[in-house]
Amino acid sequence: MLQQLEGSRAIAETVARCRPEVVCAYPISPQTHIIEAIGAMVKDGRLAPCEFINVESEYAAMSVSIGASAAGARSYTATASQGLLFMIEAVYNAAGLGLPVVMTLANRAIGAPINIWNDHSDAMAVRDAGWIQLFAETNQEAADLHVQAFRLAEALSVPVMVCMDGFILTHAVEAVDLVDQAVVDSFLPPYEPRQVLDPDDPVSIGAMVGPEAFEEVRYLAHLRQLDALELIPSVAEEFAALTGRASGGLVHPYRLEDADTVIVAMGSVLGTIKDAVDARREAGERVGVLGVAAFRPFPVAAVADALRRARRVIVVEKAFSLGMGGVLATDVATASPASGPDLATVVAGLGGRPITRRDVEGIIERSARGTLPRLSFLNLDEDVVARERARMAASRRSGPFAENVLRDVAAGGAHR
Amino acid sequence: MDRPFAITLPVGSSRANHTGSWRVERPVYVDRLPPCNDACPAGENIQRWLYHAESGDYETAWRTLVEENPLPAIMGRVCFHPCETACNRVRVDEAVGINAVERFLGDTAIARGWRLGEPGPDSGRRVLVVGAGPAGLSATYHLRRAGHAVTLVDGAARLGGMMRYGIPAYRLPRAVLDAEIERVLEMGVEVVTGRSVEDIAAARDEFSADAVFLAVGAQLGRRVSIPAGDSAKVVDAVTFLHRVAEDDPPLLGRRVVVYGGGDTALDAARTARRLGATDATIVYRRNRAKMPAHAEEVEQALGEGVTVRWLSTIERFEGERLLIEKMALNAEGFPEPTGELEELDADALVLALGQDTDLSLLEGSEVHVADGVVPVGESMMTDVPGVFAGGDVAPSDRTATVAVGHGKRAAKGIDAYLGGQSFERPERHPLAAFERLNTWYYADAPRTERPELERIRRQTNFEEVIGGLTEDNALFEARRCLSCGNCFECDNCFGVCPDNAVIKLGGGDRYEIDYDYCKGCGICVAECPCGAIEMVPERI
Amino acid sequence: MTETRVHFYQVGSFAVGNRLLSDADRTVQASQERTNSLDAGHRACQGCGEALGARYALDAAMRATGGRLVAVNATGCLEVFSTPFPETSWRIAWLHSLFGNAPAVATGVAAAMRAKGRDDVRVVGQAGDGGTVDIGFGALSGMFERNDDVLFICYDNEGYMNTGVQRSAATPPTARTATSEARGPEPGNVFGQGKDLPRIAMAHDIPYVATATVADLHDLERKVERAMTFRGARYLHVLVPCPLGWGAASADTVRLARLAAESGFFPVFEAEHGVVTGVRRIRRRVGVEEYLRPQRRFAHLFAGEGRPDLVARLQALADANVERYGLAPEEE
Amino acid sequence: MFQVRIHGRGGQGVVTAAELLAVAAFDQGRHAQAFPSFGSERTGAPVVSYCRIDDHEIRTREPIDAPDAVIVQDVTLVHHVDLFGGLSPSGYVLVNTSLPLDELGLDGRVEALPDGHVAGCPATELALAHVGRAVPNVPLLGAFCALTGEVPLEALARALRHRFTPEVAERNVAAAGAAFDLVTDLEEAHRAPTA
Repeated sequence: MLQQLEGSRAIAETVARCRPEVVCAYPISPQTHIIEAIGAMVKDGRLAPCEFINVESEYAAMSVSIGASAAGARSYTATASQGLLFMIEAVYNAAGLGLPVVMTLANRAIGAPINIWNDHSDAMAVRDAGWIQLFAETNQEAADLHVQAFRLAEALSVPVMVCMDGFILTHAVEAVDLVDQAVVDSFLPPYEPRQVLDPDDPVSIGAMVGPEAFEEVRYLAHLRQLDALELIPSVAEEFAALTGRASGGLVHPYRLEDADTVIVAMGSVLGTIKDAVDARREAGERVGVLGVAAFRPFPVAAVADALRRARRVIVVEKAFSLGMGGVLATDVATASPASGPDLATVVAGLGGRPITRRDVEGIIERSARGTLPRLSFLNLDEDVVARERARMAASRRSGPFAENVLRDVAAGGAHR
Repeated sequence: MDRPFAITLPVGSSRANHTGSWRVERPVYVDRLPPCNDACPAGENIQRWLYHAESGDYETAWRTLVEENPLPAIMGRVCFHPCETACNRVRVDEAVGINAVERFLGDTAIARGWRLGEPGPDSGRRVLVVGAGPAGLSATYHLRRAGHAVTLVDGAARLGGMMRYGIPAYRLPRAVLDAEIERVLEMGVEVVTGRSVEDIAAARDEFSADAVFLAVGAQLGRRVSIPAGDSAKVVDAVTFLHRVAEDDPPLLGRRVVVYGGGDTALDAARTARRLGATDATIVYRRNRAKMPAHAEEVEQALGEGVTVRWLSTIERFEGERLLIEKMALNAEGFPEPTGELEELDADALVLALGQDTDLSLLEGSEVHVADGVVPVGESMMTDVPGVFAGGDVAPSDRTATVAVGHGKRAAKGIDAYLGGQSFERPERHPLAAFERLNTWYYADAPRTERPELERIRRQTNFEEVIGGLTEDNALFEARRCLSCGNCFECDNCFGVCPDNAVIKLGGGDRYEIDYDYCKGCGICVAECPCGAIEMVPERI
Repeated sequence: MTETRVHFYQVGSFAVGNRLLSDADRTVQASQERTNSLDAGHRACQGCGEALGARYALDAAMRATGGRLVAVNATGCLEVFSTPFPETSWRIAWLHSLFGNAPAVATGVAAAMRAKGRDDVRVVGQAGDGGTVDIGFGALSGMFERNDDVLFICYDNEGYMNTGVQRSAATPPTARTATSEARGPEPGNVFGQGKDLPRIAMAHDIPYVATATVADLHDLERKVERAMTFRGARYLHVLVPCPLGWGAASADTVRLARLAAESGFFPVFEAEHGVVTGVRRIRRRVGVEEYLRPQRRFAHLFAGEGRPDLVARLQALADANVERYGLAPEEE
Repeated sequence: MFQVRIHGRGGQGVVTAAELLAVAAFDQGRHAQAFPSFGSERTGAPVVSYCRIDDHEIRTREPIDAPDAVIVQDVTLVHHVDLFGGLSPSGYVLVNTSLPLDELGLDGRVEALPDGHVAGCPATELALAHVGRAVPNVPLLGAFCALTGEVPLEALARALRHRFTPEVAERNVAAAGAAFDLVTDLEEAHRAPTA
């Protein structure tokens, strides 16, 4: 039954239907509405049995989740941005211990300068942590992905992170069809841990592993990620059979059938990009979109297959590796067929800067004209950059970079 | 459980890692010689019988005790307990009241009618024991245990020697004496009383003895020449006490002076008080610190109204007057006359200046006598094969306990002699010195004093002065034992090992070190209360 | 009177056990049936106080809970020497996650047990002083504040021994560590304000806080048992000498713990709901010097002319403890 | 390249020994590399350190599997650790012991070494006598100089003076010298009958 819901609310309702037994919360924008709503459900007894724990930091939030999961409880938490970085040691640890924690990441930029708005820098910072990272395009998909996330995590003993764009999705109110409790229950069996802390069958979990076995441990974890490449599509298909919705899976191809130009992206921006593609298709251009739904494990084969006819590939991504360039783009390049389409990276939407249909059409135009550089930054204010560069060249002590830029922007060097 | 590789491990798997390879020193359990045992002239295993007494198993304690000494009720009264002087607990609070517990065990044994063990299988050999004092009785007991027949001959009417005729009844009730002697005799002994042996060789033949143990004691009071008038009443302490024991006390009058500083002097003075003397005065030529008598005897005598003239010698005894010369200690601590004279009223003078042995029975024999005593070897054998001597006859401190020890050693010597073997003293363990103990673990506990008869009562009768411990007190006292040098299963080593490398065997079997895991840290040694573990370098 | 005397025996209240005591009156460690939560074959140094303290505490907790126990361990010596692949020395359900998060992980375990209706399973969190007083402090305070049902045990050896003896907030003043060398006019660790975690724990008003040492097993076990009678956050701070870090003979581990308590340098007490309810009074008081001298980390206080001024300041710390908790022996 | 493996226990200065040897070789203008075996072992546990000495730059970072010399700092390791694994048939063995070597029960690989390539040295006693601490590493290095000739004693002395305070350094130099003399005498006595 479709309802008009805030994204966070949809997540909270769906997570509750997954019957988590321990939920940990430490507030950080834009994740707060999710945990507030779950907290309320625990308080009023709608979600039971469930321990809702207000902790003193994200580090504790992930740590509590680790303990709960190791003790056999279905565990959930949510965070964003700085919070993810603050818990990063525990994020790696949960994966290393093979604990199927599910976490919502309300994607947000990382400071300094502090910035509460959306981009994907946080998710990219933990891409090597050993978690499965799924990106949602819509609130419907975000909600559905949580049900699949618990199923995947527990089947594989691997933690899963559902990434959804902060504010853009979390705070957007739109129609969502929540999965019925009965459907969730049939889809998601009770948690059967692969290992558990049990006085009746004690084990030591978390040994120190030396050079003699560490590589094998790591390789085994890698193999579990590769297993996930098999399992993610089948779980999505099973979910689709129950709900009729094509949420999840590895990739979301859109109008790729004869496309010679393909835009690759993740998350909510895919909708905007599809609009732009539709517009360009109207104009007769053979343009398509490839949404990457599973970023880790990275679906190399699926991406390669999707791009096999493309002559130009444009990766639009909301994060980059300073001093190098696109992060997603690097993975796409690795996956690209040997024939080697031209690949351009457009870094866009950093710190919440809007990405419009017109922007995307502009990118497609420039690509078609051959004027799109291999790496570009959407709507970059060249004047501001130039003035700061000049100032830095004039004096080695030019003052805080961010403040200077703000001053320039305020002085009329607006980015458009 | 389907365990993830390497990260999750099955419990206790580290037992595969034998950390014993780290060790360069290893702890080893030892039994050290407790100072009480070391000091005991009778060779009692005091620590061991206390160990049994601690658990309330008095019979086992008593049986352990009488392995070495068949007269615990007597020893518990008359022994001057060098064990307590040596006791390590002195340095914690006070010595353990070993003597009191010994008496408690001895009395309990009498009360419950416990009997000594059966004699050993008959060896077909006979031993003549001359003298039924502590040495003779002890030898008799140990010889019977070894299966040898014993003929026990004594010149007095009754057995016991100086225990009967020297030690006053207020210190050793005769019922106790009789009971313990009777128990030895129950093992089957041919007894001949009232018969003085005059020729040792002849007696050996007469009784067809394969060996002789000579233990006639020192029954002759030593006399010194003190100028005395005809009317002066002078008697030696040995005779005095002997007659008191035979219920035939000499009349000494109301003012009795005893000359001497040993325990016999005190016995004489205290006995005189009990016989009605109003003034019982001891004259001794040195000071109290130099007095050979045991301090607690002195204390008890003073408590009973006996007075002492320290640093005094008797010059003359005339009429009812003693002339006394004051002495002073010189730089070496020896008394020297000062020329200063005093008078002291006295009805009688008792000389307690030491005793001599009557060795006339050795005249004409090959047995060598030197300085009034018979020199003996390790096995108590004289220079005549088959003739052994002990107790006051042999060079010694002349206490009942020493005599008991001599009797035991002589019995072993005789047993070896009869078996054609050479006697060897068993090897002694190294001493459990105080420094080896970790006394922190011992709870603070004062010694339980044996109740003393009210002083007023003991001045007038021969009732026993020192009472016995109640069972509770005896148990408490026994548990004050530090068990020096001998494991008493306190579980400390088992508990304090960081490597779980001590195996508790339990049930009196103590512990074992598990050298597979012991890293040789030494904590068990450091924390063993009684010093029963030591570190030794690891051999390759 | 007589009756109590008969119950007295040679080493009654201080030694591990005694053949004369009933089983109920003996320590857990005296029993052949003890869990040996930390078993043989671990790789701790010779004479490790932490190995000893951990077995003491956990075996007692196992008895108190009837074996319904899960332990969560912070990174540190105890974790490293007990669980190097492929061997673990633990005989109980045990989890190691990270250095600074053991209190929170323990909270998670307890929450899981509660959610699953397994309230009978109790949770112990444990760490060294680094994992407790320094890097785990925030998580521990959070656990206290929420009053989560966890007994957290700090095995305090007063430094980062796992990484080679560096200073922690629990390192005493003047002690030499690899990051507080015995050099200059103020050698060794600084005289800071200290970070008295038991008192900080008390300030949270949690149900139970206690200190103990490996030198008094009866006291330690009793406190673990007492702690297990409460629900909610509990804290036990156990002094565990480190032969390596303290520069002491391996055989002296228990002795040093005893001297720490008997000098008043390490106060042994317990508190309930923020109020001190009991102290272990000093039995034979010694000056701090007797405690400091056997330790090489304090050798600079006694070399050459020595630093009597610094020893006096340390004595003043001990005296302040004696005063604060009323530790003086009965006769004083 | 000359490769040395040093066996001892945690706390016996095993790592320091390898470092000192490397500094002494460096003092001679040679290339040297010292490194420990990293592990979680604690005081008292068997540990190993390594030293490579060469006339050329040493680039390899491999563990040493086939040493040219083995130094045994603690003889109680004999039956617990494979001390002589991979030892070159023409290699050297130096053992800290005050016992005659034939009483140690060393294995056949040692017996098969060339004459004069095996020595015992009472290094713990020498350390106690000269340095006052039972750390046998430095005397063993002095003995190593005598046994192998790979590094001169003077170079070791300079390495010691570089590392320790003057007083401690001189005591260590004396300990190393005493060990050097002991082993030199041993070697000469060994050669005497054939000379």
